[in-house]
Amino acid sequence: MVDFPLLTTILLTPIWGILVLSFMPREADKTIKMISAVTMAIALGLTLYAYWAYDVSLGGLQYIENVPWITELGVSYALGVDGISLPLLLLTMLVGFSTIFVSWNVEKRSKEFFIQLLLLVVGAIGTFVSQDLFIFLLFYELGIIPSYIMVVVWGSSERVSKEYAAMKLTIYLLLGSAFMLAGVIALYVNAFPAGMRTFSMQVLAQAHMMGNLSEDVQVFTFFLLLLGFGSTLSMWPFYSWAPDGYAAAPTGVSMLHAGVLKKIGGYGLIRIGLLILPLGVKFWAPFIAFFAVVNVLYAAFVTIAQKDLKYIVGYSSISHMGYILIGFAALNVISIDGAIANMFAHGIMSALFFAMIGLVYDKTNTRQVLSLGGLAHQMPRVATGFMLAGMSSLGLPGLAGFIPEFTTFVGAFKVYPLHTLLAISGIVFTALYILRVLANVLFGPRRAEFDTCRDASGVELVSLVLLGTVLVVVGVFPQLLMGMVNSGMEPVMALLVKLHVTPTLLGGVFQ
Amino acid sequence: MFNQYALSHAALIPLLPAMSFIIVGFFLRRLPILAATVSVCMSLISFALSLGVGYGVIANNITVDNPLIQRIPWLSISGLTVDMGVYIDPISAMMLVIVTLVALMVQIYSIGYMRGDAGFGRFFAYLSLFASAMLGLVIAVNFVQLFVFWELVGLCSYLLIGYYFHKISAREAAKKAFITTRIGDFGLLVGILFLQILFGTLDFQQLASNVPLYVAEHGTNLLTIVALLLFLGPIGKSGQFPLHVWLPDAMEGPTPVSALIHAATMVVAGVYLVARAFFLFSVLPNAMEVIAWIGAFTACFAASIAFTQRDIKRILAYSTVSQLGYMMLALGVGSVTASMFHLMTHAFFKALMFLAAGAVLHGLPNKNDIFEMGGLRHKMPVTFAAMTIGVLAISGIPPFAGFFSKDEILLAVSQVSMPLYTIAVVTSFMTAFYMARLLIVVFCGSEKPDNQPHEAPMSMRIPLVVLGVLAVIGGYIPYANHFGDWVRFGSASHEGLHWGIAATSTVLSILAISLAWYIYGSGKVSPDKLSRRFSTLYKLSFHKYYIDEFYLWLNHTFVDGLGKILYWLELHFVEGIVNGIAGLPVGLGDLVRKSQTGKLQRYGLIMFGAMLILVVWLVLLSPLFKGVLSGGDY
Amino acid sequence: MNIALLTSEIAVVILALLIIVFDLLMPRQEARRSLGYFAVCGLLGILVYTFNQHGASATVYHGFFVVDKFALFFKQLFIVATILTLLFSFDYIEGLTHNTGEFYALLLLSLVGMMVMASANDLLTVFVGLELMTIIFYILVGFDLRSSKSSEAGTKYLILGSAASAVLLYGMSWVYGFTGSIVLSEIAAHITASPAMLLGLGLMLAGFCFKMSIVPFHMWAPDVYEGAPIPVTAMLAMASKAAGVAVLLRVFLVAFADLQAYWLTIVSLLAGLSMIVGIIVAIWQTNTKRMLAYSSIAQAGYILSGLLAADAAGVKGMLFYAVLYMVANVGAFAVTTAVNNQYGSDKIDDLSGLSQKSPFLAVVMTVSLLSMAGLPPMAGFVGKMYIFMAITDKGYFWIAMLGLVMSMVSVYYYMLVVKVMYSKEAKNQQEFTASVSLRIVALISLIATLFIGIYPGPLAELANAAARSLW
Amino acid sequence: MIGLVHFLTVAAIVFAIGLYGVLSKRTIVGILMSIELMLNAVNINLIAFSRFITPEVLTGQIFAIFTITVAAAEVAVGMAMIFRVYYDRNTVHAARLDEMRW
Amino acid sequence: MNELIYTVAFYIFAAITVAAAFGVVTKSNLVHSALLLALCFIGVSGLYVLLQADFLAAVQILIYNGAIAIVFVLGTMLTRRSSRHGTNDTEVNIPSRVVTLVSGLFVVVTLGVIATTPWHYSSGVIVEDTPSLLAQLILTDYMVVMEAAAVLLLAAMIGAIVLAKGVEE
Repeated sequence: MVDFPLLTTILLTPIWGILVLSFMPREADKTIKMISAVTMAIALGLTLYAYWAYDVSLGGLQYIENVPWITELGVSYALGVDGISLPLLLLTMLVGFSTIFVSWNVEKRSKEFFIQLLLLVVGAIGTFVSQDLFIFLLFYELGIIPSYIMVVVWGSSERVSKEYAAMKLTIYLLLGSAFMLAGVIALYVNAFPAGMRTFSMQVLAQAHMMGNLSEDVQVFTFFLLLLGFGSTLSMWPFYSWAPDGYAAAPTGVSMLHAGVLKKIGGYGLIRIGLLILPLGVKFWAPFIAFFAVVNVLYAAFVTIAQKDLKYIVGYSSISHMGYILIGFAALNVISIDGAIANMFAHGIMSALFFAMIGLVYDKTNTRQVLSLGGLAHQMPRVATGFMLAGMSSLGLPGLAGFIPEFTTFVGAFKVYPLHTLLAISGIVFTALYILRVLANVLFGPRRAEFDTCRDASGVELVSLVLLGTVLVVVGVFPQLLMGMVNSGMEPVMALLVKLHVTPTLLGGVFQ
Repeated sequence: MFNQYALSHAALIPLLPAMSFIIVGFFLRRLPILAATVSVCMSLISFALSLGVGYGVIANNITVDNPLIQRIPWLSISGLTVDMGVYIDPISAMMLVIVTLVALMVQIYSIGYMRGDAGFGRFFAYLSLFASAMLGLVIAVNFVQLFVFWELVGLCSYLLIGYYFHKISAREAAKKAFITTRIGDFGLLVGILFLQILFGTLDFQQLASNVPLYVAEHGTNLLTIVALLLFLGPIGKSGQFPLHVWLPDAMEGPTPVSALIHAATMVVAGVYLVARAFFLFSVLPNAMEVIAWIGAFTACFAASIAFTQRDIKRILAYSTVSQLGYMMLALGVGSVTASMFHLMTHAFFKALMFLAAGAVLHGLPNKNDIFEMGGLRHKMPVTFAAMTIGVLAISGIPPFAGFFSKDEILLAVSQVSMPLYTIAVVTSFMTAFYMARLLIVVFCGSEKPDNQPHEAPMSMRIPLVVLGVLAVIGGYIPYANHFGDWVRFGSASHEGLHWGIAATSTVLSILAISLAWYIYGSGKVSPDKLSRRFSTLYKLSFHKYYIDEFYLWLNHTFVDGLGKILYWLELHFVEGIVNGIAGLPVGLGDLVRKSQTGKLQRYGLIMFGAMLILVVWLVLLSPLFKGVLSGGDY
Repeated sequence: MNIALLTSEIAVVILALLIIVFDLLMPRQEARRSLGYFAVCGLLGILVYTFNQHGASATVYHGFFVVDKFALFFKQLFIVATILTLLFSFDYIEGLTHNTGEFYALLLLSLVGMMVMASANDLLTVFVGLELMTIIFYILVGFDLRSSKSSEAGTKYLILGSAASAVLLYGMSWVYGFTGSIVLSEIAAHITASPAMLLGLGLMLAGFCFKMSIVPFHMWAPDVYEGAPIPVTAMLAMASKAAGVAVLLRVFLVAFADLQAYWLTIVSLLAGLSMIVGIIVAIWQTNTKRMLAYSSIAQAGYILSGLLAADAAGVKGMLFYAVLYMVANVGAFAVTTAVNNQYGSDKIDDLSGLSQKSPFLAVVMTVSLLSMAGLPPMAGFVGKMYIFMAITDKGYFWIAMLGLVMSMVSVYYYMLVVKVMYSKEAKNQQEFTASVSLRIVALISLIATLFIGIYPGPLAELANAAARSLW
Repeated sequence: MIGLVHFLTVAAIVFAIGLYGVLSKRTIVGILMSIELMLNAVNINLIAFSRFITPEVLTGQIFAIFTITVAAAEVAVGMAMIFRVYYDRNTVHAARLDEMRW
Repeated sequence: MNELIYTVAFYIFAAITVAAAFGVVTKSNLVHSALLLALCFIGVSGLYVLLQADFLAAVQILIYNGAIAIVFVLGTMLTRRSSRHGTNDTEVNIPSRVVTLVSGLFVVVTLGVIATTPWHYSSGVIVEDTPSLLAQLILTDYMVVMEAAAVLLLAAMIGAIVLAKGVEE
């Protein structure tokens, strides 16, 4: 069993799907969808197996595969997952699987659509399973161009035109990635002398231990990475692509972007930032914490002023990223545990949210909060989905969102009491806007104009049931997630101990 | 036997309703009878188990100092372990009984009250969920568990207030309830985090043993802040001033919900929390003082609003706020016993009154204004009796339940602070007055001609009777059975009635009832005239001191305003910068491409110009050239 | 005197002459496509033969002509570029002119010029090779006799190119004058930072930059690219530029290596400027060829920046990049040709609805453009990484930074093209046809771009060996 | 004593004049002539160097021969091109060749 | 004495060359320019003679004066009716002071370079029989170049024909 290349199989399954799809006739709409669904189902099943079979007590990287790839550069096709990446991989699969069904009603040029959708998923899978920076980069940008095309072709223009939004998303992310690439190059060149260079994340993580990376280099390099991953994660002030992008994108793309692709930023900060450049992280952590608070509050307030459902979720997801960031910035095991778990929880939640918005939009042809109302009458199932997502979003215990946020706060509060306090105050504003949305969209008097809208049924229910179940199950049994995440913290712990994280600002209070 | 089983399987008490929620919510939503049966059965078993637990507590001599605790790990990561578990001591056992009992009663009641409602199954699912969450809260072993269920009851409250979601008012009320309590939860969460940071644990038992040590070592300053933050939670949940505004609005929910959640159980969660965390509060005199004053003020303040309200449920709501203030006051002066006692009696009589009010509303659909009712005692005798018992109980007329508990509170207060005692007594007077007003206006006087009232069906009457009985005997029996020996903090305190205090409050209550009769019942004085005479006061009271308006204004001005400002900035400034940066290469590109004139000699010029610059640069760099220029020779 | 080393060049010349002869012998009205196939087959044979020359690193004629891995690498690059260009442009050329035979012959002769450049080891050979290539390109650019744009482009190229040649030549004369030799290695032996030497160096740099269309010596490129027939544009972009790179590398790294301190700064500025200008101006273009011209200016900047490393790693990056750039351009130009065959113009708008009419070509175009932009998993990404890693090693991190940022900006206008292909409706419902050979070329380009991007090892090794043979 | 420097000076001046001409002549023919001037300047340079720096190997002279050859080819192609332009637009003015720009 | 003649001859030829060149670029009449160009070439060939490059001098006269200058004259004649319609001289031409500045600066720099460079004068003997040495060199060492140049001439010829022939057929 050890020898079975599980991760490669997971990675290749959607790729096979893409290949098969490219040779399908364009008219075979149903078959195309079925193939996509089957592909993702297989991949999801394998991932679930991987998650189940992962030995939590052992921890560390498992399902390792390592094939030398470009030897002269020190690139190897190295795959492996640990407690940090496995939840995110699972997230990718869950959301990816759902998006297929959410996109079931795409009739126009469905072949192209599903090929690109799968490409997006492949990109995300690749980033999470690769243990080699080069392979990571290869997959990192894979999804951006398909996103562009999908937004432009299948998207919708509301406040801004879809062309504008798509371009903004693309260029923003790419510019961010340009800085990230520069950071990676700087890291690669500085980590080891010529001849011994490598892209292996594991080996690069040794560079710091060996004293190859001076603090200045780390600070500079991490700054570049921060620009890159920060914009992926929509860290303030690099977020402005997100709301427009989500708003213009077709539902499936919004789901994948907000749910999965965004998380690559957080993942990168931890995997590449923290594990490889700890001193750089330490230097920038106070800034990140500050930005995190701005993220939470600023975005929350902007959300309050929004009228379009997708913008609301868009800005709200920016706000939520603040929690991830502050968890990261606090640099202790609990908060980072929380941050990673939060990525998972937020991913599921925002995907569900977007899926529901998609359904509403499909059926009512509007996303404006003010022109909607009382949908719980006609669409109780959709309303349930909305409620689940909304409640998870505002951190209701019993749903996935709570424990990650709680652990984040526990961890961060020790280090940045003031920041965390402000961030926590965000939960009030989150409640405010989420409840407003729920109230205005779902509740209130029955409106005759929506009487023709049918409730979600058939394949439309897949995402609702799947993601909703995950929200609840993880909410009720958080150890399923947290145990996994925590098992990945071993290398982080060793680092953090070495870093002697000194609290800043009010942190001294507790000593 | 049974009590041993109940004790060891106390976890079932919340789990059974949870199961009922799942079954009803997912499978029986469209089958009202089955739904009701399932949830009532589950509640019944829960209730039985709770009784078993209660009995087991007494039988096994489980005291507050010697609780029975079961834990299973719920979350375990490096540096943070959170358990879920069962914490059984007399206080929680009492709560279990009360909650399951009221829940059971309300469910039975709802069978009749909600009959024919489209969302019948949904309603029962919510009720079950609520019962489950509330019970989970009660048996919490640590702050996280408490917080988890605390939030879940909040959710249920939200769902149930907004049950009639087609009504805009209900929808808004639900939202308001959630958000208002969320503000409190914010404090609670921060307080919990502080505790986690300070003590490294959130377990009640461990905290209880660590707090004194900490206080001895570090003093109380920081802890006081922490305690007050924690207290924000109860302020929100238990409708204390200034976060009380949601509770009256919460009456938009179906009346059984008001009875169960917004009178008997959920709203006392705050009180329960303070009692549960009393090991912390009790060592912090400053925090205690704040609690006491907030409680007292809330009690008096809410009573003064209840004076002029016309909506039957709102009056009851304000009275709930007021009574919760009492409980807080009792806690603030250090008497967990009094507070818990009052909590219990209050649960009985307030649930009773709400259910009675529900019966009234059931009989008179779409009428909420008490002044549109009147003379209902003939058509609705059972309801009338129930309401009367409730009013007498809340007014503290012996031997009804409220008398004993209120007396306990007044006694405890009087031993601590005279001003607080005065407020409490005045409040007691006011309570009796407005409750009597309600009773008189609704049930006495003449019938309104267009009203067609009818008595409630059997399923609704049974709970009335049961609760009515409890409201009568629920005070004396515990009192006689040394309630304070069990439900207490620290040493047992059981001093018996203080006749002076009891007499004072009783006399005042009777006076108040008489006054109410004089104004509203006798017909000798016109209430309208009175209200005109004291129009400023009347308006202030009627408009709830404009606090809602103030909050609304705050919300609109600051939250929405800030949102709008930031969004404006976002659109014009941030977007501007982004588009500006994006426009930079584009604009620059336009400029540069203008140099591409198509004229080849221009191209040549640029080319040769560049060549010249390049050459000059290189040549000037040459050391020889420099040497020659500076006069040296080579 | 080992004339065997010249075999490949001679073979190409013979091939060209044969084509001329056959062209004369064939009846007037008969289509000349067979000549094209003949040329392709011949070149394929020669390509195979060049692999035979590997391992033999030798110089002939007083060291004026060297056949080493570096030279072979470029020769193979040129030959492949020519083959692919020929393959995708049969239809186009036949529509373009009656002088098809001459066109093929001239193309092959210009190939000879490039091959000579790749092997040139002295200034004179460099110059003559360069002129051989350039002068033929003047003709080819103006080859579209029906189009006034073509003659305009030809004239501009001729005038500016000749002026640049004069400048280059003047520079060579100074270098020769100061060092007393025209052989690169001997120049290296006599070099000092004297004013005449630096003057010559500067003038030569300007001349080479003109050939490579480096800003600010790029002004000719957009107009010429736009006016020239597509295969010529393609060859200009791919091969002529690569030839410029080849001689630049040899001259600067063999002859002028000791003066690095003087020219590195300038090269870095030129490279940076090219990246910026090429990309920001490309944003405004509406003509596919002109857009590709600006893009090629930027690409030239990227390639040039590899020179900053001044070591084998940098050169490896440049060679690698030259190949992938060629591959990507082949794809882009093939699609442009197909569209031009259809609509008779090269507007970006003509690509409308391509994803519907020919999804395959749309994908090829997209992948090619994105490869130029340097997005993974396309080859361009790896190429950029090679170059930037090499120069970061030498402290030119800011160029790497600038390059990466600008490459992402460049995605902006590539995306505009992609948008047109994917979201705009086609102009008409006419069936889209493209010849088999064109499709094959497109497929080759697609596969090669992706393959190099995902598994760059083999090509990198080749480039590495070639780069090392310079030292 | 007339030496290398003098010849180089003449060449430099002629080259600069050619450069001037390239930028200022109005017709393509004129520009082409100016380019010829530049090439001649180069040749003077080459031959002067050949005479004074490498008198025994004549490298410069050989270089000059090839320069002349190339110049001839250039002129031939150039004139042909000029005829094309003239045929197309009835003008040989450099400034009229601005169909393509920006 | 010999030296004086040499000097005088140099200055004469230099003057002819520079003056004629100057005329070429400043005369607005193209035919005049072409003739002056021929004169300039003659001056240059004189300089070649002074540089003891007799063969080159001959080649210069033959090719430049005999071929190139003639081609120019012909070309000028043929395109003489060139329409100036639509050309606006003030708009089109680069201000001459800019051009002068560029050229002037270039001369200054070059002269500076000439003056400051330490030339490695050779004391070697000047080859007497240049043509035969040239022939030998071209056919041996410079054979590749020679072949390339031959190909170049062939290509230029084909190209010139194709271009000049036009599309009439």
